[in-house]
Amino acid sequence: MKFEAKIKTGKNALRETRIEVLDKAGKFLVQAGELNEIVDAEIIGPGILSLIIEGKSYLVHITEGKNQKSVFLAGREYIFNEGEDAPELIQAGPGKFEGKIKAPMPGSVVKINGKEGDIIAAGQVLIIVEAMKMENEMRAPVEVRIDKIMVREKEQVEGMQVLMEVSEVEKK
Amino acid sequence: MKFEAKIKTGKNALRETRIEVLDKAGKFLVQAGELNEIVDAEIIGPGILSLIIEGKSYLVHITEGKNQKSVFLAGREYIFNEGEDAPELIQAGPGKFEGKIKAPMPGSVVKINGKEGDIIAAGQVLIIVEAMKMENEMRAPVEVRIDKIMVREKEQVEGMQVLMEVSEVEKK
Amino acid sequence: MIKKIFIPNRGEIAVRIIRACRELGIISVAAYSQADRTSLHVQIADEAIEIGPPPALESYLNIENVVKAAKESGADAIHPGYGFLAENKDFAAKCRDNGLIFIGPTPESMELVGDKVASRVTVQAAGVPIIPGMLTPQDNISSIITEAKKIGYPVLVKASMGGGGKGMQIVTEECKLKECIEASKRIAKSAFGDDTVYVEKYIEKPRHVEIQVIADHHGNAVHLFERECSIQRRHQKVIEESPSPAINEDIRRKMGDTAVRVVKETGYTNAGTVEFLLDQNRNFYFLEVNARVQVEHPVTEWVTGIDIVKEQIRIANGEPLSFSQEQIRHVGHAIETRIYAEDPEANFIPSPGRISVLREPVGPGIRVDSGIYEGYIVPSFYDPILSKLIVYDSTREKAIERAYSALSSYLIGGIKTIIPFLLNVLRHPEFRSGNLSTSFIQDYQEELFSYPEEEKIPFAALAAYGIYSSSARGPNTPGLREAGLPGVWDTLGGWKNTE
Amino acid sequence: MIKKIFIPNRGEIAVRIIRACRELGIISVAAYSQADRTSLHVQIADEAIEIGPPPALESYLNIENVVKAAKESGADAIHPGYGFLAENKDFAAKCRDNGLIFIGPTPESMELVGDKVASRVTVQAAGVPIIPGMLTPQDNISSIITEAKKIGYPVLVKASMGGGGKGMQIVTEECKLKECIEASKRIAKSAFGDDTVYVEKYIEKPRHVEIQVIADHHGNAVHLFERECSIQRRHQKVIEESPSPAINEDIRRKMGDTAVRVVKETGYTNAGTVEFLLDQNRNFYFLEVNARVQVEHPVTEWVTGIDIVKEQIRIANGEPLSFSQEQIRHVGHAIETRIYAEDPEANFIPSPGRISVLREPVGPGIRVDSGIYEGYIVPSFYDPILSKLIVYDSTREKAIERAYSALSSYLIGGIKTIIPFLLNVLRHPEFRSGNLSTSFIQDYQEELFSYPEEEKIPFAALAAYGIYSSSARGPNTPGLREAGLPGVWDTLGGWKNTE
Repeated sequence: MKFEAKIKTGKNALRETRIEVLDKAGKFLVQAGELNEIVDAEIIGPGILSLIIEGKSYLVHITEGKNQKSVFLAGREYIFNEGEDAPELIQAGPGKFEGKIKAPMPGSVVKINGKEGDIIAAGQVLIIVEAMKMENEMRAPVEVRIDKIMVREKEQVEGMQVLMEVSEVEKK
Repeated sequence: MKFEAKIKTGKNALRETRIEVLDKAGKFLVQAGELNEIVDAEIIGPGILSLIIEGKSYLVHITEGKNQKSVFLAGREYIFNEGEDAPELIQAGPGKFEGKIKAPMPGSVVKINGKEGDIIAAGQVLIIVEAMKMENEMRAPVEVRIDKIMVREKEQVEGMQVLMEVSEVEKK
Repeated sequence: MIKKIFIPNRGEIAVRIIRACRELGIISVAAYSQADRTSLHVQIADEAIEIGPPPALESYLNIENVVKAAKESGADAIHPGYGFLAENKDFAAKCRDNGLIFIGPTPESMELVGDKVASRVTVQAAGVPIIPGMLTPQDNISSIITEAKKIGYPVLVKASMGGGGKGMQIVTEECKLKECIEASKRIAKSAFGDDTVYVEKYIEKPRHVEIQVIADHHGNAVHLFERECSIQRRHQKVIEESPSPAINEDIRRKMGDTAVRVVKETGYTNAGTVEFLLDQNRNFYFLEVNARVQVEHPVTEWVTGIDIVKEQIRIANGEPLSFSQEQIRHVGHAIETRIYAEDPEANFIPSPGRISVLREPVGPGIRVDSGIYEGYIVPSFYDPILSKLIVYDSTREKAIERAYSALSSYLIGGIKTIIPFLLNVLRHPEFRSGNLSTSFIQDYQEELFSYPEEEKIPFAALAAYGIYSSSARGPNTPGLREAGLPGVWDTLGGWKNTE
Repeated sequence: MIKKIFIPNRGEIAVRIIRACRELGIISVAAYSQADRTSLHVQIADEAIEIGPPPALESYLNIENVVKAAKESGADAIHPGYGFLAENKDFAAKCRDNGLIFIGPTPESMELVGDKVASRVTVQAAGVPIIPGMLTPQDNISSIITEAKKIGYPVLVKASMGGGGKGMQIVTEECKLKECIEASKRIAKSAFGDDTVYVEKYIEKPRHVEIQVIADHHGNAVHLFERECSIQRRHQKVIEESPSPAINEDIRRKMGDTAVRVVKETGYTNAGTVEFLLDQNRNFYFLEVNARVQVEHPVTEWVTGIDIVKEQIRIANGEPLSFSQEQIRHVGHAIETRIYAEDPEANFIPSPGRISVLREPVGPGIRVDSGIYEGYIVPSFYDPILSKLIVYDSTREKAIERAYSALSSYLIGGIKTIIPFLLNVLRHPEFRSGNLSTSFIQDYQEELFSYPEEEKIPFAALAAYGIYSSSARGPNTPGLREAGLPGVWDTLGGWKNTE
């Protein structure tokens, strides 16, 4: 049995990966880029794999999120996006500014600067979210108008929850 | 919501136990014998429960077997049988002699003394099973005839697997 | 004799204190907020009692609730740990008023040393060198701004109560000061229940070297040598070690003597820490006294062989110190790394959540003080510290190798931790040479924050992802062996079956 | 310089060696049988290579396979651990012939000390006291029976090669001897690949006290003081400690000197252990030399601060010992308890199987050398040792409290372990008083094997069972909170819904 997929690695590189199940239990033929190796893989716990490739031993942990998997290897995390198309690798870290201000982490809203309709200058604090005693200030990247505020002060929020919608103020 | 069951504790004692789910999440009213307590219970891992009863904290681990559950508490194991009738507590340890010689543990058959039809004197070794470098000798409790041998030397066996059937030799 | 100790704290330090109690045959009572019912300290304590809602102000910082619960539990003593109410003089007094032994200094000496401004005045009078800064507390923000102008920028804004760098900020120009003071006050209020702040001169590239002290109620006071805690981010210690690679026997003796003098001048009892800054010319300045057991106490425990938490309990029991200054030895080298639930690749933002997998390092010369377990959901209400890895070996070089090796095998899945960052620090040549300062992380940020490029995904990660995903077609998929585990194969990525 | 070490072993000792390699910057290669693909040592080593089918004779004891795999891996040295081929002179010679550094003594000195009969002859000639017994090996069972008669019953039957009490049996009357010799031969063959056995006088209620020795290739030999290992069941050590509560400085020095004499007489190099029996009058008798790193080496590591495994590697590298006898200090008290997968309530029968839950103790003064992880399936092919808990504190009394506390929090679910039994030993008043002997377990079996009565099920166990079972009606059962875990509620006991 064979499986194949295209995996986007980084911003541009596209890599085709083929997995072939070999006769012996736990053995796979994996082709990715120029490498073509027999991989001895064993599940040793929920989401934990032990791999032996060319005699080298790797302990890998995979966690499954919504439409993505994270592969932890040697202290590093690799995120594989599994959206509509082929799996795509996305960068870890806080989301980009898209008109929606999102909570970078689960926590609680400490302070909201302004109300709907207010204009906030570039660099000024829009909202502060606290988790684990750390205050995270979300600042206006450019001069913006607050279109909608979805949360209240002291409210508990989830990571990546939309807190505010803002729009750029057109320069005359 | 209420549940109740009769639980045999030890050889004779029969104890009725009632569990009532209280309104607050994680709180139960448990009645067993003369005790009637509010139990605060939380699952904190697969089969691991944290209980707080009258201010005392208990860490309990439950494993599920075929028709039984084992409750580990403070370094001790309590086995609850869940056969046809009410749950019944059975003793841990190797099974009693019932005409069937059972493996006391998973391992391999090292030696079989005799063949079907042979008479073996009381106290003589019938079969030796080894696991983890420990040889376990199964001896004839009384003078017996070997009726049936179900395994061969070097064979891997499971714990409680029947190795031999024997019958007591009638005294004249 | 103390028979039952109430612990209004959580996480690794509560677990640490519970262990000491168990070894001493003392009953431990874990206090917990509603967010901590499933926390480790609740499970391992002999007894447990709820003290309020998740926010610390309503539970761990709620003196009323804490004292009431302690009395209900029948405890005769309270060990506050660090943080929360540990350095709150009102709490210490309230304990005493309620007939509870507070395991720590008296409210009076705590008041003196706990107030950073007052303690500076006292020790300066005794000839201890201090950093130029405010010597009287000011509530009024504009007065603080005036003082800052006198001292000269850059200045440091600090919370007068409490420590751990919470609320501390460097301000380089006057126009930023007001905003920083307001933020510091907010944080100080929420962390220590007191919003007094003050400013002092900011010394550039100093080392943070502190002296562990311990004093009984019979007039005996000793020091247990130094710890170097220069590796800090956001004024929060990340890596601590003992001995300091910076000081020689002469400076060590002088700092130790000075620390004991501070203890005697302030009438301090029980365990505490006298913090100093060491400038680039090896001059040391008194910073503050931490009137509690310190997060990094294990490094001192390992090099001296003295169990500081047990000694705290004995002192609270009225027993005299069981050793004299001359009997205390300092052998080998110990390093502590703090494991925070933060994303080192995204400016250390907190990363609460469920720990899906946990493998803690074990073995020779390794100690883990941990407040977590596999399956634990790290709440977002409290400090991001998950655990501490402490290693010991005969030399600093070997201890660094051991720390690196142990951290490499520390597997915490499901949430982000700063382990990759700690590994970068431990392998940095300047760290290895012992060239440390509190601006170390800033000075070498380029190397410290550079992780292997994401674009070059190792073949092993790709293969693991591919095999895992392609096997995820249900329990009967051929190929990957499951070793008798419950089904985890219930999702399918973007894979096509080609055969 | 050694760059890559091949480790033909498994379990906790393989993990221990891999850690030492990592800290020294040496690449580690784990060897594994087909039953050990999922074992911990395979996961944490840098490299891993299969060496044969599950039975040890076809893998870990298969010299051909092991040497072939070692050469294929590109290793330049082999660390054999303990057990398996560790004391096999043919293997050591084969390594040398293949240009592989064997981390242990030379084949020649191993041949001498590895043969218990020959070593007795040698050391007796050097004036070392020995136990009366056979001085020439006998293949013939009837000759052994004749010798036994000469020595006088009770006698001890022992395997000539190897140790760990495997194959050792006390025989009190002649009629049992033949059967015992046959069993010993069978076990010796399967464990060490050699079925030679011998008999010696059985000394009643002795203590087992051993001296750790270490010697380099430059003529330097030192001892690292003693370990007392009297707590044994089935001639297998269960609890070890250092120092021994039985000996004073005078006997300690005499035993140490004697052990170093044994090392010098036998031309022994690298780490080893000279075992003695101490009779009730404090006379000591040479037992044998264990030509390998010992299971219980961590207690010596902790009280002396010397990393024995790393020292082994340095010596194999040709380096001289880094310390002299005078420089070795002995501070505090260390205790090791071995965690076996055996059922202490059913005559210690082995208990292989899946570890459904694992929480290892952590904290101050605690070291765990472990070969297991949560989810691991302990195979039935090898030794039942899962891990070792080693604790350290300033006194024996405190160390016992620490061991007791740590063991109480050691949670291994799914299989039976001897932890309940170890707890019984640690709390026994005679153990606490230090009144030990190798028949300790037998002497106090009534107390040691009595566990709380099953009929008195604690209310907490009943409640846990009841709540767990009654909640087991599917994911929507009200009541028990699940803290976001995958469904475990898929079975139902004999419960009736009454409302």
